[in-house]
Amino acid sequence: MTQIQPRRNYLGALGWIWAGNYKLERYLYIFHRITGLGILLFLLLHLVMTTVFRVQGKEVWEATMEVLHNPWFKVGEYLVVVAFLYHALNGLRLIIQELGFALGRPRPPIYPYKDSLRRKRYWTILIISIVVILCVVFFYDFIAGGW
Amino acid sequence: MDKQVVFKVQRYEPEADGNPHFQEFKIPAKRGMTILDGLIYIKENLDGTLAFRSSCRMAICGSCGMLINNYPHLACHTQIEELRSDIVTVKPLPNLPIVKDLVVDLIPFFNRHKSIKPYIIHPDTKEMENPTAEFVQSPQALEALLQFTYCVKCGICISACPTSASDRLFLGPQALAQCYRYCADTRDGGEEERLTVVDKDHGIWHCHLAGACSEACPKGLDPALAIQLLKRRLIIQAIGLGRKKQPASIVTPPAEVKPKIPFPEFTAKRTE
Amino acid sequence: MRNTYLWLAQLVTGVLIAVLLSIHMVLMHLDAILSFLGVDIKDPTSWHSMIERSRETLWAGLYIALLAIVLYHALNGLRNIILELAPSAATERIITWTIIVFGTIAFVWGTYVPIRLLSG
Amino acid sequence: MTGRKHDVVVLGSGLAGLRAAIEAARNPESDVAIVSKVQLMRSHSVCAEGGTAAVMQPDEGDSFELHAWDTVRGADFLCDQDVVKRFVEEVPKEILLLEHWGIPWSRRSDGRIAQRPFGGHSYNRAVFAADKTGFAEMQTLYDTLLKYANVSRYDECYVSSILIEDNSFCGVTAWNLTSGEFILIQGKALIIATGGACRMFGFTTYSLTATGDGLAMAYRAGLPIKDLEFVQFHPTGLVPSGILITEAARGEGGYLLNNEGKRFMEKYAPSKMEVAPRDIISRAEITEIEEGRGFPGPEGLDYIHIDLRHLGADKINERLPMIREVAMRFNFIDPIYEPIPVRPAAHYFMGGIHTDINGATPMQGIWAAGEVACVSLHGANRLGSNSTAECLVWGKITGEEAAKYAAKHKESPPFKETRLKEEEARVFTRFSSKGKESAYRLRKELQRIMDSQVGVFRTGSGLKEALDRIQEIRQRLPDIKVTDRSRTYNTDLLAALEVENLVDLAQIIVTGALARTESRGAHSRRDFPNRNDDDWLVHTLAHYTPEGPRLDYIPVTITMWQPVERKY
Ligand SMILES: Cc1cc2nc3c(=O)[nH]c(=O)nc-3n(C[C@H](O)[C@H](O)[C@H](O)COP(=O)(O)OP(=O)(O)OC[C@H]3O[C@@H](n4cnc5c(N)ncnc54)[C@H](O)[C@@H]3O)c2cc1C
Ligand code: HEM
Ligand code: SF4
Ligand code: F3S
Ligand code: FES
Repeated sequence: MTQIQPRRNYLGALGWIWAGNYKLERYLYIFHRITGLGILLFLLLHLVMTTVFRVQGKEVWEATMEVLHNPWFKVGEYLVVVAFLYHALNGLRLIIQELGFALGRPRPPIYPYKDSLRRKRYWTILIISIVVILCVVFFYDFIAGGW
Repeated sequence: MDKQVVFKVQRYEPEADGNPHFQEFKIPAKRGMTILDGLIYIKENLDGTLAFRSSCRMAICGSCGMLINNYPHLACHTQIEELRSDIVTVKPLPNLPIVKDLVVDLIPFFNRHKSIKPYIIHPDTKEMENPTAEFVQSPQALEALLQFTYCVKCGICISACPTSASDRLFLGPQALAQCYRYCADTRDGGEEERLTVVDKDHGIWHCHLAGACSEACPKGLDPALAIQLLKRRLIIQAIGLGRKKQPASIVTPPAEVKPKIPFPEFTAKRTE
Repeated sequence: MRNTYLWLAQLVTGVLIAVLLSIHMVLMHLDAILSFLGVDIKDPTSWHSMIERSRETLWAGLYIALLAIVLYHALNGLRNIILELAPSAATERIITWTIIVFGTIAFVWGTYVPIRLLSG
Repeated sequence: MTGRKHDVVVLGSGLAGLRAAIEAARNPESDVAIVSKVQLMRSHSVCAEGGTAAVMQPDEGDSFELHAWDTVRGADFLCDQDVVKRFVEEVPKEILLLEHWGIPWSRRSDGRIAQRPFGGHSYNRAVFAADKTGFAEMQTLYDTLLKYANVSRYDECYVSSILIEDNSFCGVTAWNLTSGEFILIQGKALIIATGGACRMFGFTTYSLTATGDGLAMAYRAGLPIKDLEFVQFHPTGLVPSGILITEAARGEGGYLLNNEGKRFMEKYAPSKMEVAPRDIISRAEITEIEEGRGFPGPEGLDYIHIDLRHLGADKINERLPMIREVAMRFNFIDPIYEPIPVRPAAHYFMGGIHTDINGATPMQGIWAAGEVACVSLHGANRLGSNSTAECLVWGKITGEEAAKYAAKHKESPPFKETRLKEEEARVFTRFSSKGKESAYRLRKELQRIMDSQVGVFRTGSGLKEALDRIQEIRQRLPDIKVTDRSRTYNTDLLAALEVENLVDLAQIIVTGALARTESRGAHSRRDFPNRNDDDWLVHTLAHYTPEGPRLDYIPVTITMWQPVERKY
């Protein structure tokens, strides 16, 4: 008799984004990943820009800056700022919590169960509100700076 | 709550060589009926070929984990009523290979649990082989690990964890939490051995605190917390602040002995 | 302990980036708000102020450090993500080396130019 | 596949099986195999809740003698007293071993192991881990077993028969559910630890997988079965699911109330009240219900209440967390605010495979331990928390004995290839897809008859009727229809095989019960309400014959106490 192999059933990278009806932290995680990669992309572009255009001299540089003041680039830049803010603040939370702080102590579970992350949800709420506030501040700046 | 509920069950027959597909069953649901009861009803009355695991039907053996309406849970621990829907989709747990229908292969998962040395490692081997007295452990010390001993090894956290979704080699929340459980035990002296196991590629650092494991765990464990506490131990060791733990010692015999409680009266006691 | 050190570095660089990049971002983008608060930093993106900054050792040093730190942080993060796709051990090694080489090139590229301008 | 030859084969991975496997594996020479029809740590033993009895505090008033006396009196004197003596002396060592292996025993504030009161014990003797004692023990044993490299595990292998040649063991045949293979596992020594068979009752605390396969297999292989008519009914099975509300709920101070709100136990066992032995409380409950002081329940499951409200939220959450979870989850009742509906549920088989004090069966190379065995420790009624203790003690003893035996015998006994083929054919081709009977329906019929006639109270006429019905069900067995024709994880076929086992065992129970014309412990006949020590202070032995069990009797060993009237 030939041996039947169990069928593979991994969700794969899709499972990072959505695997079920989960709540907040699961999505904070994937946003952290997406923003991280997003800023990385920006960093590379930024690097190319600030070097390539710089070596070509003052005219080219100023022409580029002119282009960059175009509203569409501004919006892109704004998104990078938001992503960065989110990644930075959530990153700080991760650093604190992954070192085992601000999660509480393990206690015997009492039905109905509440895990530590849910008990400490005000952390995540805090981050989200700070991000929102800072976004508004930046947004103001974009408007004041002229689109 | 007497009503008809439709169960959409994912079927997969390995010997027929087909692909997983859904089959629908209509079930009369009563108040107090669990998903497992529903599946048993299907098996006994509608289609005997349906395969699923179950044993204790009281949420303690860990056999019946499955994906119910896109949320992993124990079938015997989910009331049909609380789903508040007339259609229930039941699928095998993701991130684990499927054997048949709702049965998944957990052997690799057990092996990962085994790899973190889930047993007490104590330097005093003589005492370990032939105990003379109990180790002292305060209720507070017990509390620090108690919840992690409640793990029923159901694999639900694996199907919730995003890292496990793509990384087949990832140790997974269950094994990591058990690693913490044994390291945190005051009776244990095997922390160093265990830390080298979790600190490797596809090890503990691929946990990004997504927290889905804690959210989904049907027994109220908080593997996410255990993993972070374990990370703290690793970092402390890495920057050289770790102190070697002294495993607990046995109780000293009590100074005074209370009198035996009086023996109840009975008839003729024979001499031996 | 290798992985632990890698992550520890990720953590430390994360904190450093938070500090350094905040300074950078505030200077670059919050000029309106800063001037509202009474601090005038002129137009930060103009050619003049940029060259000015890259001539000052403090600023230049800061930017070079920031670049190194960010590159480590981001590329190590990227590597972690790729490793989670569970490739074979061989591909894993290739990935690691590609990332190291890429990082070095990016770092040299990003520092060479400012230094040339500095001396030029 | 190779390597299917082992020294010691352990059948079943409950508490007894795991403990035996560890003990055998502690001898690094021996090659141990552990076979279970579920994954190793899923065995029924995880359901055990309340505690494990052991004399842990001899310095504070407890003594071996007292534990022994409680056990003997609880057993209604049908136990072998030399066995009891050995038992009480061995358990504390097992508790300490488990403690060293990392079990989370609940602790007192001074760091020592805590103990709680339990039914029929005259000292707070049950060592416990909240209300998940069996679960904690199982996990600890399972984890510890992982330490040993000389153990091969066969998860989800359904053992279909025990092969015996010339009165000595030579192997077992097993069907690997996940891969579909049918295999032979050869060995020099066998330890049977396959647990009880309470699933023949409809209202039971037992897991769905507790179908007594090992017991039936051993019976068919020619091993005598002892005292099977003694079936314990636990006073507090949750209505309607049968999930156990642990005895610890009463040990911690819960009240049993009838519909007048009265603690009715003061009528039946005034000195012990709710912590009297189980047979007494179960009878009291049924009497209350029959006399109209119960609550009407679904499908005839009338019930009474167990009330924990006065214990307070803290104590319930600390000591009985699972009870609360179960009540809330399955009955939508929070025990902190409401009483829980309960009634007696089939809970334990005092009887089992006949063994001597070492757990050895009459066959060469076969041992039995745990619930499947009957070393005659529990007699006619088991005390709460004595059975997990028994599993540990005889798990250890048999593990040790079997390893010793295997070391002495160099060669595994020869066996005929053809028997494997025959057995394979028997398992897979016996039931066709064209049959007319449903295994599930037959099981339900069996359960109905057992529930109604072989319950807490029995009568001669009821038992006779039950015997006839069982005989009839037996005749319908070959006509079972198995729709699933595959070999991988065919639970349809499994159910059919299990029903067959249940029916065989039910027949032994009823035959034994019909013959025993007295009331003793858990066996309570309405037509013979008194204990009869002159005629019936004997163990029943049932031997297999194709027509049905043949009974004979052996005497009870009495070394310390002569029987006296049993009063609480
Ligand atoms: C709800 C509940 C609560 C309890 N609470 C307590 C308590 O508080 N204190 C106490 O002392 N006792 C208690 N008991 C009793 C005690 O749990 C059992 O007597 C004990 O666990 C039996 O253990 P075991 O090892 O003999 O068998 P089990 O745990 O039943 O194990 C049987 C094993 O045999 C295997 N098996 C069966 N058939 C086959 C086959 N054909 N092929 C292969 N493998 C097979 C099974 O897979 C399983 O691994 C309780 C029982 C119940 C039901
Ligand atoms: C502002 C300061 C920053 C902080 C505090 C920070 C913090 C962190 C932390 C703690 C992690 C690890 C998360 C984990 O795996 O658990 C991380 C991952 C990562 N970071 Fe940052 N970071 C910062 C800035 C940046 C920047 C500027 C970039 C890109 C250029 C970046 C790119 C990444 C990437 C790609 C990852 C991997 C993401 C993942 O594995 O999911 N980070 N960051
Ligand atoms: S940690 Fe929870 S979800 Fe994971 S295996 Fe254990 S009990 Fe299941
Ligand atoms: S879900 Fe996975 S990422 Fe970590 S916190 Fe849990 S293990
Ligand atoms: S059947 Fe045991 S956990 Fe569901």
